[in-house]
Amino acid sequence: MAKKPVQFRLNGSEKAVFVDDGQNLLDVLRRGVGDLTPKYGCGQGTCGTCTVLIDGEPHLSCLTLAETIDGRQVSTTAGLARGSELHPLQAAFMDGFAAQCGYCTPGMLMAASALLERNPDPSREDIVEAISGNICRCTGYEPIINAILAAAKAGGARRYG
Amino acid sequence: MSIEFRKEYFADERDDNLNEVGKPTQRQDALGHVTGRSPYFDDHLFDGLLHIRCVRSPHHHARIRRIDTSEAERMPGVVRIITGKDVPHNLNTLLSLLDFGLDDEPLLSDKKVAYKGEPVAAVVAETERAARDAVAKVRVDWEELPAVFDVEEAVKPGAPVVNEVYPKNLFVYHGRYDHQKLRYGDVEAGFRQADRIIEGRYQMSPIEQAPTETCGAIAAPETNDRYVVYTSTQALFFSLDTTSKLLKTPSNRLHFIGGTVGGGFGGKVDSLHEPMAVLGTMLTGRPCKYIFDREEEMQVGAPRGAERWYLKDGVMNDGRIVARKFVGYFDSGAYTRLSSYAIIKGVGHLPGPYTIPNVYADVYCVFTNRTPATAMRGFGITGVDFAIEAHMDKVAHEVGIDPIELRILNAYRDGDMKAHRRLAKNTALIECCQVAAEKAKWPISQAASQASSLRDGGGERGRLPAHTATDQNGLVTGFTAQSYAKKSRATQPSATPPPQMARHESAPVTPRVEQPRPQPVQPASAPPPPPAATEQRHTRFSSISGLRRR
Amino acid sequence: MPVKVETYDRVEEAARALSASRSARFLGGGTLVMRAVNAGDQSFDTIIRLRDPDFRTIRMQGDGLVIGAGVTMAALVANRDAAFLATVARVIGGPAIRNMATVGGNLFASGNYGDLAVALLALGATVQLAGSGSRSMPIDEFLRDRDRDRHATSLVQSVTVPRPRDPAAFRFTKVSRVKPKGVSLMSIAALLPQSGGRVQGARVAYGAMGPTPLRAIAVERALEGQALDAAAIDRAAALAVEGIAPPTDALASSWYRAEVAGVHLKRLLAGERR
Amino acid sequence: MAIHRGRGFASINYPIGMNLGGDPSQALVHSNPGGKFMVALSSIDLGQGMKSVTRQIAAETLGVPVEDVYVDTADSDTGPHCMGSFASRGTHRVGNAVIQAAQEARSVMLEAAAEELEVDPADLVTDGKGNIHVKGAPSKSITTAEACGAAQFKQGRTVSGRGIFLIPLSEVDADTGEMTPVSCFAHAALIVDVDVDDETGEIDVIQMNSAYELGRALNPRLVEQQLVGGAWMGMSHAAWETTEPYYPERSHGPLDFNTYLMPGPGDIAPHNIAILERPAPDGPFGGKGPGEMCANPVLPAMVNAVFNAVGVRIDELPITPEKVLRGIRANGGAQPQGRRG
Repeated sequence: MAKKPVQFRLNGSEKAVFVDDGQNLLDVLRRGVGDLTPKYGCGQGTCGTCTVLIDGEPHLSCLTLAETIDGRQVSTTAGLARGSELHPLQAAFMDGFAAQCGYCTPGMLMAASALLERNPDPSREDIVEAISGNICRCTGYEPIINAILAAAKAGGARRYG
Repeated sequence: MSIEFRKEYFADERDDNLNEVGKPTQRQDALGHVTGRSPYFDDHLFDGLLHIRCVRSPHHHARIRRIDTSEAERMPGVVRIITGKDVPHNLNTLLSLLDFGLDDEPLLSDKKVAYKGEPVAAVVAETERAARDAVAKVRVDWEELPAVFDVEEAVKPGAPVVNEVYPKNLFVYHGRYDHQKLRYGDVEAGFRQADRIIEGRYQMSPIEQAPTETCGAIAAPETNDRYVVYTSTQALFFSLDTTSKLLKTPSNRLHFIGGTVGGGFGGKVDSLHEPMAVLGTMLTGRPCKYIFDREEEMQVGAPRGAERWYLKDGVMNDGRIVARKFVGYFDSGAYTRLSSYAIIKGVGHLPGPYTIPNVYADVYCVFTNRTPATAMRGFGITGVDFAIEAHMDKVAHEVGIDPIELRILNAYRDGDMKAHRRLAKNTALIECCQVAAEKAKWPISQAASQASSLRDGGGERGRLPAHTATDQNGLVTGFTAQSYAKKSRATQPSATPPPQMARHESAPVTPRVEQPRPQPVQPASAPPPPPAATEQRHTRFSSISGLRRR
Repeated sequence: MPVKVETYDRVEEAARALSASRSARFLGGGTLVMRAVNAGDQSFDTIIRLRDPDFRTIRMQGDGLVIGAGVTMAALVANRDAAFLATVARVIGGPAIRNMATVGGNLFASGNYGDLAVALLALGATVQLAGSGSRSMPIDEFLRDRDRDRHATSLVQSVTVPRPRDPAAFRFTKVSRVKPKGVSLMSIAALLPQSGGRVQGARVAYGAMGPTPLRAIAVERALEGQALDAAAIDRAAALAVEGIAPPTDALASSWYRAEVAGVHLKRLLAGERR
Repeated sequence: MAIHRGRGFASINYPIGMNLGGDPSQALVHSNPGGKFMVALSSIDLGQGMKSVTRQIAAETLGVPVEDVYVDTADSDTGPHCMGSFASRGTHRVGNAVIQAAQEARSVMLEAAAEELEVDPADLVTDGKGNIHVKGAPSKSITTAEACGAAQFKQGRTVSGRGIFLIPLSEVDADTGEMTPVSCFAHAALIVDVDVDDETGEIDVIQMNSAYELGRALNPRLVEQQLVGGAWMGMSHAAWETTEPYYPERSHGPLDFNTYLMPGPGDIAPHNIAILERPAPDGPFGGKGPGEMCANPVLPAMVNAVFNAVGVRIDELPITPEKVLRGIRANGGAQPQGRRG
């Protein structure tokens, strides 16, 4: 099976990988370039744990044909913190105890960061809408919603990658 | 959303001035979670990783005439196809580790399947896609068998036999009965004495644990002829020992690593993935990953099983419940897994947190042609609590008494005798009822709001019933009791003291096994106190644990 | 068999490749095709991908809007000319799905999906197919024949939607079990143009009430020529499932769908928002 | 159309730990020469907070700041045996094992400190901030780092400890069910308010008020996580979830999160929680384990609320709009049962 070269920017740095036909972006990020922050939850587009930003907008990496990202910008949770300085969303998720098992957290953070980039002062309803494609089985969502509200107050709209 | 700590309750039983305990300390794993760096089992990369996918039964119940893997073996990327004959010890039951229950489930069936989705072969391939493609090429010659899905149908004479190890489709308890019994007092006498009888039937649905991370494991060859296994298990040594048994491999050749898991809720105890991944590695010499996809997690991964409960209460006009009878059916699916255990747990929980002088239960672990059930949050309790509390509401309505007042009236209190014949202590149901009512501004009577778990228990309520009606219904033959929970003739539950007492005189905590105490006064000598260490232990425990009153 | 990806820059080329192979699927936003790839779907071995930018444009054409099949739900929500469809596109999936799922793909969605197609059916859209058999057809016809495999090898290029003259004449509701973003237990779209206080040219469509989005013909007839008053609405609601056999699925039984279709229809027609 | 508000109540208790006992857990604690401690377990953190609660328990017992302790979970080569993370046994069983191990390590640390200070170890106390001093004489003190360093490099002592907790397996009488299930119980009572649409059978959860008694809240934020998330799961079990929507028929089983229904972020309702703490005599610092029981009262409270709202008893879970609607039809219409509070 022929491999195809794909070049893209991941969290601001240039990546070049060879992908298989039919391979999805989640698999390429995790096994191809070793960014393990997006998680596999369903491969069906129904859980949101693999959410990444492509050109700043949330996408499901499990449903993204890897070769279609050639020349595009991909952002993941690995690019949220600036060195050891956490993104306001990450800090708010910690302060608000918004993660339990932590598995949905990277997807939630990406969905939330896309929201705050677009809307730095979201209402509770806006937040509910923004995370509506992301399943959390532990928290009951309330701590996550509150953390995103807190991050917005703390100036969560910081652009990265 | 609001949360408040009602420190005024039971304040004299606590020391609230500890250094670390009771503090809202940040989680040790929080930074890893928010940076996406917490290492779940699948976050370990291996060069040359192979992928395992299973061939699954499309039928609910069928005999396997033949499995033809020849075409699949020729598919590109296929490294190996595994069938039942490749599994060194292809029969297990999870709780055999506790000597409870008979081996009844193969890792890969080669004779028959008893539920839709049961695995009969596994493909090990270079990519997940190649494994899936090859799975589609495995040909199985099936002979479909009649299936049974309803628990009460399954126990009727002539029903299809789901699980050959238990030909009546019922698990066998203590080598004696086809159900677990609870007999306390005489319910029939209680019903005769009652002003009214209130009955109900309750059905709990099968439920998926649905952790966001699906179940899985990666095995790889390690140096020194060992295998390292990264796993999502909820019980590391359960999975390790199960793997050791199925693969006839000494446990010290297995190195299991886990502990950071993307949710479990009970669904990651079954240890299906670890043995398969290690077997794949043994047969290929390469790292192997076996993980459920979401579809498998939803329908092949074991759910919280369905339960059906029949309740019958004898109630006085003032709301006192004088007799309660349960008949329960746990839908175990095709194999035992953990349902057998959940039933004993559920029976130990009856009749709920209430003091009722006559209690009876017959609870059955039934095999049907569906996905085997397993543990889930509240295992053995959630279903029957639904039944009990829905029933309590019915009783309150029919008797015409406020539902909260009915609970408080019947609530167990310190010193009361429970139906499993141990005294209640450390109870707090009444206080919970009162505080919940207060928060919701639900008015309750003065008597109810002044009741206390600490008062008015014991005495008459602490006595064992003068007479208990017993029977031998459901007696089975051909089974012997295993060591698990085996009734010995000795009066002490255990002849040997627990290991930590033997080893450490300064043990901070004594496991306090409840004992039947026909005369409920102060807790007497808890078994088995090591001589002379008692006083010191209490002191230590108090100072370290912050407990003030014993 | 491993999947092969073929990428084309022009819609005609992609259409030709698609029609040349029974085992090829066209990749829209990936929400259907990539899910099938991930699940190891053995019914196709080739993915046809198109990079034509025209495929993702929205333009006005007379009274209608020509929406490229590759336009995403998010793009539809963001387009001012398509405001009447934004209420529909906005309730499809979460934000990530809306950034991916396309108008063309929605025409092929089945089961609890395909809400946009329901709206397009009510609006009387036409579907443009590309390739050698390039042609247009009413969406009714397209959906009727969709699952008979007549178009499995056709590439949907665009959809032309007449814009309702009175925006209030178009209504849409989605009944779901999960807030804010469950899939459809049912969706209802209604186009109720009025002339002189009477409904003229009613089109009412359901989603998740059959194998494809379908028209509620009896309801349309009952409304035709009527004033939208309580009596007319009741009469129409009583005929909500006339000639329709709703499916049973994981979300609801056929019985339940039949029982509540009239309730939701009535609420939609009466303008009650719950 | 009418919307009917209803209130339902349920109260429960919950057994802590594996039924009948017989479920051991072990812990190993050791310090490095700098007085920093490591707890080695084979127990699992599923998100419930195993790593965090055992860390606090170890720090409390050792008498050192929590920052001086890290917990390593689940490596079978280094972590001693644990039965597993289930049956609400983690806090209770593992917590007790950690106490025992930490106590042993602490006593070695105090012996080392005593030797350095030339006092009787029985006279020493820790201040929880990294210092060990003579009771009543804070100036006569040594840091835990110095004590552990001395133990390692001067005295040749291992500042370490082993712990196990085992409740011996109870027998069960086959004829009466007599047994010792567990040693302690947690408790809860919960009131839920719902709105029921009598034309569609749809229900909305409006709010929950609850009281949970859980021994001791070893970490109030972890407790809050469990209770808030657990009540959500209870609500989900009550009115959304099933793998077999037409049980016992096997058809139409959901295969993804779109058809396996759970309440979304738009379905959640305010939940006002009160926490009561009656320490378990044999719990670590009195702790019980709130993880499982928090979901349980919600299921019956929800069906009871539906009855209060429209007079329909839902005896089969989940409470689907269809079951509610069929009940209303069977009763000839909604029959509200009257307001409570």
